[in-house]
Amino acid sequence: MSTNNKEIRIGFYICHCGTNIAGVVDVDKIREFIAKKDNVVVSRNYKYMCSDPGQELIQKDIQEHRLNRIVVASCSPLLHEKTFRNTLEKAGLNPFYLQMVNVREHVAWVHSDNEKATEKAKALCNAAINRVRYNKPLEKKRVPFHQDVLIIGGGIAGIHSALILASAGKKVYLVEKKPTIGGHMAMFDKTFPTLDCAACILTPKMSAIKENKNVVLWTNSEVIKVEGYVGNFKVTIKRNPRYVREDLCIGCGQCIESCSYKEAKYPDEFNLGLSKRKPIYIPFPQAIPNSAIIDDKTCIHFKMGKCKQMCLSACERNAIDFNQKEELREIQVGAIIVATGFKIYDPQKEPEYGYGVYPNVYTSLEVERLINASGPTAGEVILRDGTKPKSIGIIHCIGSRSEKANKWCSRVCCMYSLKLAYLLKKHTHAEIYNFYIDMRTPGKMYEEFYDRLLMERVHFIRGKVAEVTDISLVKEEEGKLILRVEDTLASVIRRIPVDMVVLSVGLEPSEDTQKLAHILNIGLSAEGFFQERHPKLAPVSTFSEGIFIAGCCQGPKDIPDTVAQAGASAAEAMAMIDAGYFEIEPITAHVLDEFCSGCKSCINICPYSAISYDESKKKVFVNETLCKGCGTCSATCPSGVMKQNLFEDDQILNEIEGLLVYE
Amino acid sequence: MKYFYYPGCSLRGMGKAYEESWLKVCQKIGIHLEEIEDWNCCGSTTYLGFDEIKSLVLVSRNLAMLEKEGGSEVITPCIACYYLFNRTNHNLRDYPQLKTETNKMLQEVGLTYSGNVKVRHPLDVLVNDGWMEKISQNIEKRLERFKAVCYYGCQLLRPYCEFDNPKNPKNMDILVSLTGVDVLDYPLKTKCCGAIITSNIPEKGLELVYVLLKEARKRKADFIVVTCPLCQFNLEFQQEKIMKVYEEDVGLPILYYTQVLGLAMGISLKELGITRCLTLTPEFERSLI
Amino acid sequence: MSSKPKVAFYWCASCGGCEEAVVDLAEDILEVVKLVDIVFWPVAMDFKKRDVEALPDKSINIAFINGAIRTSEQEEIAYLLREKSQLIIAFGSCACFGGIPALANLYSKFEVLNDVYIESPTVDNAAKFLPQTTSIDNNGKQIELPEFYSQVRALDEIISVDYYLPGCAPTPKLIANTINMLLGDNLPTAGSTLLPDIALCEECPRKDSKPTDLSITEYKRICENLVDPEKCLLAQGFLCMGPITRSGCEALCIKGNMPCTGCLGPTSRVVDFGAKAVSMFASLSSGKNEEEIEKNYAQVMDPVGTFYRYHLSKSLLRGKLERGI
Amino acid sequence: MAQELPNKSVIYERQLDVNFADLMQSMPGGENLRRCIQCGTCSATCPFSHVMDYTPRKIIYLIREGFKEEVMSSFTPWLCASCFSCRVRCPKEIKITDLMYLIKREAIKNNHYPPKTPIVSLTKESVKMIHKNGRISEGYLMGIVLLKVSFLKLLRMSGLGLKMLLTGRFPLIPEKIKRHGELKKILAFSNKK
Amino acid sequence: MSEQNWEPKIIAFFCNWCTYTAADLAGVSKLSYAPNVKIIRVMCSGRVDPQFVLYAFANGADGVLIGGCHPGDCHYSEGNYKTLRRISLLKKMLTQFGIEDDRMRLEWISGAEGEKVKTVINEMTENIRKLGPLNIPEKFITWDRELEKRNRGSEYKLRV
Repeated sequence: MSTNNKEIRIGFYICHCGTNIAGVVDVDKIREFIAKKDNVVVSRNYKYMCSDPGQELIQKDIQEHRLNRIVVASCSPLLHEKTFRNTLEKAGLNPFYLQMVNVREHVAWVHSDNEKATEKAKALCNAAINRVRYNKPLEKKRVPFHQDVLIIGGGIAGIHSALILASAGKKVYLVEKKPTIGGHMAMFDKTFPTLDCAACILTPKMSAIKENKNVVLWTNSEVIKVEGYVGNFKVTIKRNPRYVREDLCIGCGQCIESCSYKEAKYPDEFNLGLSKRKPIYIPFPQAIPNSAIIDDKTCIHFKMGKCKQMCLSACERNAIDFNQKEELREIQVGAIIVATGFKIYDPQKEPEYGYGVYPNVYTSLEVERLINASGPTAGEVILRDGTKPKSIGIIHCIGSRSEKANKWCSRVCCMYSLKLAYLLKKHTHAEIYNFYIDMRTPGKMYEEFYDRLLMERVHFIRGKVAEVTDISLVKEEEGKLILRVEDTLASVIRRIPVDMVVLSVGLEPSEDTQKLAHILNIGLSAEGFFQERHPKLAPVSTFSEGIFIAGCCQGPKDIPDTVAQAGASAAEAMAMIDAGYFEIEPITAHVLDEFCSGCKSCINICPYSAISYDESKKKVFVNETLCKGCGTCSATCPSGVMKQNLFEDDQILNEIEGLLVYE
Repeated sequence: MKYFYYPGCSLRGMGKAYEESWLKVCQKIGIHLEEIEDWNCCGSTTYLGFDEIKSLVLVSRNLAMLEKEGGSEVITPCIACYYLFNRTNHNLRDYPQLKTETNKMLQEVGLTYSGNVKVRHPLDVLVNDGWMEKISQNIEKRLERFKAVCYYGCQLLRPYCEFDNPKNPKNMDILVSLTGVDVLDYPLKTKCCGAIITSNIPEKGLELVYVLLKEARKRKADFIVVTCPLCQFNLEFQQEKIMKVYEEDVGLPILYYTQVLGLAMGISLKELGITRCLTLTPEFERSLI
Repeated sequence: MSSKPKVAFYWCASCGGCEEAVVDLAEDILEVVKLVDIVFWPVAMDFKKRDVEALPDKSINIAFINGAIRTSEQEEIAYLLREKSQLIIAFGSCACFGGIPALANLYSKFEVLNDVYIESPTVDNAAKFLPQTTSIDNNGKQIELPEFYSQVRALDEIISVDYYLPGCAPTPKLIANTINMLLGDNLPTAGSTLLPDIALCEECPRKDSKPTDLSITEYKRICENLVDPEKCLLAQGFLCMGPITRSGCEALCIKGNMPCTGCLGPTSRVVDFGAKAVSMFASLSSGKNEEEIEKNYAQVMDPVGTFYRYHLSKSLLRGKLERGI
Repeated sequence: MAQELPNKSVIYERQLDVNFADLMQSMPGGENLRRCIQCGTCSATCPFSHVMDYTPRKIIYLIREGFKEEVMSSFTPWLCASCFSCRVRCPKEIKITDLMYLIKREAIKNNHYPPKTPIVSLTKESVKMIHKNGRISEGYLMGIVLLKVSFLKLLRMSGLGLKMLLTGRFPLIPEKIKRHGELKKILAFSNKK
Repeated sequence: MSEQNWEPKIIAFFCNWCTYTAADLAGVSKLSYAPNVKIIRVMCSGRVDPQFVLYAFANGADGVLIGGCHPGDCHYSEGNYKTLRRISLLKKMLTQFGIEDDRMRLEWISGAEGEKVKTVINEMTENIRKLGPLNIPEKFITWDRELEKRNRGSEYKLRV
């Protein structure tokens, strides 16, 4: 078979990747083994092939030894194929004469038996040498990069990303599942360690979203389908009906007042059920969009079909529209930022802590609302029976650091528990007990905040409470919630009666994470958060090019880190967009015209209708701009005339042979 | 319906009444029990403090004999036996080395054990094998005048319990309710009574029993229903002392759930072993008839 | 000695149809005979092996060998002809790919012999004799007989072949063309198949009736269904091998309202005829889930027989893997 | 009651047994021992932790650091009621109850346990009885144990014994299995090893 | 090759978007699995030509694993359906050749399912180990020994 007449001169390089590869795979052995292969002119191993000196090594060899094929055995081609293609290009060689061998992700990192790993690496390298002989020079293809960006999730991360992109003049679609943006941060009272008010710093940014002409805000909406690839995503978004026209509603609240329900009856989501709302409501005063919404599950009109519809007549602007239906919108974007946040651990999974049993056991998020001046009690910390707590126990690590719940440390609980301790103390002057396992305060001014709390005469008891109970053993415990705990520093068992228990619940992936991962085809790490491309060097990228992640959907983190990631995502998306085009792999199919019999078998196979039949020539042809390079036609073509670049039959067949037959 | 049955030592000793009432109930509703022939003691948790392998062997001998008879399930009413049997299965499964060694020993007398016999408790069988209807059909006098709390104890629920929610078990409540008894909410139902300690070093464990009794009294229970012979004994035998130490009347009769079922089925107190109860006051006895 | 090119014909494991095809040249054969000197043609003329052995090496210009190699005798003659000939032509599908005889590679040698000599209903062999490699002739002398091999092999598995002319049998027109070509001055590249390297659809008279959105919901068998004489057979659901098979036969079978069975073999770019056939037919299936797909394939009773009718010797797997001796 | 670490002197490394934790970890049930994060959930949930000299959490810590002497002479394992509360609550899935059995086994094997512990006697006597009869008769067992621990106590408890006897819950003839030679043979085999 | 030292040789074709990514994820997550599967990257499982499968078997593979996106999730709409269709028919044919069903496996593994890569690879390795070696190249040599007896060994080699 023809391999471009010219003599084939292969250079082989195996990377140590520090000890990542070399610690498992015997790189010297592989280098020696490959050196003996036909056409191999140079065979080397090197500490870091992707480093500048590593790449320069290849370039120098190409020039000195007139190499015309390069095989690099290192990490996944999905990570560094581009890097090494550039290396070839810089040395004047067509970049597609490169073949990579994935000896890190597919060998060193997954096998512990060094001998077997080396043997596997040998086979993989041999296959690449076999294959690269059949590689052909190809032209890179550029496709224009769509300039718009989709941001999924309207919490602080999504808001921040959106504003950065919008200020750079990019059109941003901000899609939020809930009726308002703001996310968890909007529910908080103060933020640690500075204790500035969450609303004061968040609401201006929320309004900015509304004001910004470059931001298209779709609340009450969900992404349901994503097609295409980087630069050219086609996204389908489902907009659930609000039954109130956002463009007309000014949030005056007349409709709410006139609702057939005289009293608010349904648990208010924003206040976590600590207060009630009507079927028509505005989530909270600063909600964006500041528009009412009708909950069709509780509204009489939707439930029974008959209602006087007082709201309809109360609205002077005729904003209420009971006929709204869910709509599907299709948009084109170049990049996607996922900022879907987190959900809190459900403490009912551990009935020992009495959440849902004893009314005075609260989650930390509920306490945020209780303390909040615009919360259900207008900032007054009172228990469900209206009394003020005189003693409060804050139990850390609920749902965190446990094989039974979530294995990870949720990173923010220590700090927010300190914050809540401080605020509760200020609000109630109660005796406050913090029960912690380890106090984790890494962060600027965080340790200092802990120090401040120690001086506030808050109790810090090192030990995890095992149980919250109302069964008293001594008189002073009667009517209280008793916390039994080992004070591990004093090595004694203590029973501490309190009026109120705060469970510092951990953070976990939000409900739809898995579904969304599926839709976007991005990975999840073991704990169920979105997987970043690299934990250190690519913390906001994913393995799907053009899709970025920011905030707690990547893992628990506090507001400063979330905002930093949001900014990073926006910048990385912008860098891609501003390049204006995106280079795609020239992996398209083409027909060996002369030999096509016009059997038409391939036409219906193509998912992109890129293949058509030329009636005059009675043969098929491929429209390469439509072709996305799946190669299905090539596998189908019964007479082998449909070729997929970079994945030609002889390339793959030789790779197969190389994996099985060596030495 | 036939089940293999392992009574265990306690049901022949201080838990005699448990076996008596259990057998009566089975007879009444048509459960046929086949006792494992020449069964030996499971060793209970005490033996675990002596030798791991031998404790596995003790249990395995019984189950190997059962397997030889073609059985694949066994009912163990005593909760200590229930735990030990389950533990044996788990350890044989989790540690292949232990399984090999255990079987080596059993082979001395021509036995082998697979580790797969399913261990059942009456609370599992009665509720999950469809016997509740049979029970209801056999109720002759409903015990509506009584209030009671159900107390499950430890080893039935921890660490192995596959048939009920170990943090909030329901099966005994359900069964006792069938008799018309008003089963009260009892948050202490999974707590430890400290039996093994209390019965040996009484001064250490009084408090546990006191709290259990006090809470039941507070809730106006007429008696406590239990499932463990050791709990039954412990809760009974400490009462006198507790009332002295705490100067508080917290005395309550302690009955097995099988006794309650039997009572409602019209079986006599004597047949159900209720007369063996240490806390059986004449008034209570009268109220039962 | 005549200066005319010397030509040999030999017949290995085949039905004899290829020999018929030569004879089928009819009057044209006389033209051929005029041009060449036939030195070996056991089926038609009385030559002995020793006559060939007596010839100097490479003295035969062209040897046409048809049939696959199944016995040691065929192997021996193939070697002999290779020594004595300048060009060897694998003539017909059996010589090229193993042909129909190669389907026996799904069975062991014993199964084949047992079936032919013992089990077959028309056989009277009470003593259950099977062919032997030695025997005693009428004079009491021990003679050696050819060995029946465990495999059916294509000719090029035994000797190197210069040109291939597949076909079951090659059409008279193809034979005539080939002979003319070989007698001419411009010989094609060594090792090539003397047929266009393009699939049969190219010359199929029904090509235009094939839709571009072909999707098959049911594969039909020709013996059970009526055939539309105008429409593309594949579009009707028949397993027509035309798209996989070389052209050159002028679609004779299709003109006779029969689907192509693939006797001319694959084009040069295909490694394994049957695998490619599977790939194409499966790609055209309309099934969306496993159940539908299985239903789709219900009528494909004998995939190997269907997709490798002529090619089993040259398939990547060569035959059934476990079949004893 | 609580026996504290000797806090009058510095503990030198040579006083500790560096292999103790490995030994415990190598036995079935001890696997997760080193994963302990010292949260104290076990002690907080343990019904007897308040009367133990070392809480379960501390026992795990002492094992990990090689305080073998302190562990072996601690009352803690002998006060464990096998209620498994700790076992099901431990966030790191340490089988704490099994760990207590491990310690008890070590103690009985090496005759190394705190003095006058009734449960030690109970264990020893019950094992003896099982080996002899194949079954346990609780009445006898308790009698023997009490006799060993304190004759006075036995006298005090005799009222109870009588009651149990009267209600037929302490049978007069100890139960015995039929083929107890078989059991002996099996158990003897393990001793050979 | 001695039976004792024999290790299953499995060739895998993983689609670039889902399964290959998942295998990378398994690597990044440092999941440990059997070293017997060697992965070839294709853009879509639809590229897998039955010829590749037979070629792998013919060259000594004991098993072939094909990994694609879940139905409905294919990066290329429905390349994976085509794979399913091909593999079903191919399996039917392989049975006739005497190749067991378990030697060819088609799995849907999304980019998020690193753990599944591990399970599937380990399972497949164990299944093949149970089936034993297929070892076609050696079979071919055995078959051709009848020719070698006459010292006229053919130079039969696989064509590419």
